[in-house]
Amino acid sequence: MREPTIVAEITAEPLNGGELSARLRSTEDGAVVVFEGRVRDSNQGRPVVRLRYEAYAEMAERVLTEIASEAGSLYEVGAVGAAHRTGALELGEASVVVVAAAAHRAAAYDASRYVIEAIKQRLPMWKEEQYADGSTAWLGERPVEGEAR
Amino acid sequence: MREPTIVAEITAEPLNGGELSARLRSTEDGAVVVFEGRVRDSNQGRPVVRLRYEAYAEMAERVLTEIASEAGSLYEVGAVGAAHRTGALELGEASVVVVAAAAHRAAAYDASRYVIEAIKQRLPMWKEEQYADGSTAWLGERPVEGEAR
Amino acid sequence: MLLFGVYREFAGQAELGLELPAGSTLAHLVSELRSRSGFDRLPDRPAVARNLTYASLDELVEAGDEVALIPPVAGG
Amino acid sequence: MLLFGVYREFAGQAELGLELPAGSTLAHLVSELRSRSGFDRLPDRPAVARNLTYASLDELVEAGDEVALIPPVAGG
Repeated sequence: MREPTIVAEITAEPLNGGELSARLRSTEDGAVVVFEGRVRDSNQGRPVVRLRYEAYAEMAERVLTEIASEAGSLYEVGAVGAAHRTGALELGEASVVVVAAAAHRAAAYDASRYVIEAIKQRLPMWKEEQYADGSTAWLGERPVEGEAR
Repeated sequence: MREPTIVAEITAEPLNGGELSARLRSTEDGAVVVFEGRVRDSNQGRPVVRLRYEAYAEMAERVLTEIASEAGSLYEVGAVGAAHRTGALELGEASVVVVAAAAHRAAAYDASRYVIEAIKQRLPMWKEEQYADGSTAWLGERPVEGEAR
Repeated sequence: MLLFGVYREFAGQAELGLELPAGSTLAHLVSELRSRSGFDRLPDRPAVARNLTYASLDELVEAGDEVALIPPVAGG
Repeated sequence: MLLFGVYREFAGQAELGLELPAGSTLAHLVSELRSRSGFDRLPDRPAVARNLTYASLDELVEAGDEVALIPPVAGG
């Protein structure tokens, strides 16, 4: 078995799933799954005009590396990469990108899903939504549970 | 609920998952899953140097459209796109790309997986592998089963 | 009828004309084909498409139908 | 200690100095904080990180530790 390549990044720069995929995959990988989370134009019925992500950057890089490494141990993959954006994002921009490359598709899907679910549960990252009426709100729907800490 | 956008293509041109994704997603979609099948450098331990895909093109376009539409009905997605390449492919090139865009990630993953599994089961497409020693073989490991016909 | 992939290699050609009595089914067509040289490796009940759709072997073949033999597929 | 997101708004600032007696745990730190104005909305048992890792509230706080309060997360 290959030792999987692991990449984890917290960045204020625009994300590009295709670029991360090209960087990570090799010709041993028959399957590549790219997940992109993008800024939606509404949340629970309220029109959103802009988002701002704030990270506990130093810890977030460490947690994201841990998450990607866990996926790399749990599934037979060649590479797992995850990048999360910070700062102000416009509608439609990618807030998170996860790439999993594997010889076979089941492992690529499973690793990809594992990473995004873990990001949602425990990446120290917060989101401030800005609405059409100018008001803002900190989103924080997922208290970090004991088992995820 | 939105009527999902459906795209299905059989093409001899190189595939580009990022481009298909950009064409399909809207700002209503918070999650985009791009699956790419790529030519591996080996199959069941035998080194592969090149592949050739052959389709029953007219039927394949129809079947691929059906598959993408089924995924669009089964899951709450905004768009489902699938493209399969034909002709000669080099190692690392994408043979198939599936894009699923949805408000929420579970539907995007499920639709993506549905499409690639159905492609493997019933898309009228064949693969001739060429090996390092110059020999070739038609791959055909999945007889189309009664329930998939 | 149309032949693809490994089935085409049985025939050495991609298209084949077959004369069948009126009232023949796709199963009759397959068994007629299996009696020809090269086609002994064709399965008893291969997948068959009629007019671009997978078809049951019980279906009748009609004049003008586009019939294709579908070897095990390998897309993806 | 470090404050993020909505917790930072409780304090009106991103960093806060706290004097704690030797032998204090993270739970002591949280209860000290909850007695301050603005922090009545802080949960009983918020998630806490010590030195960049999620920590149990039973853990002792030591001099030089980087402690952060982690509001419910919203990455992805």
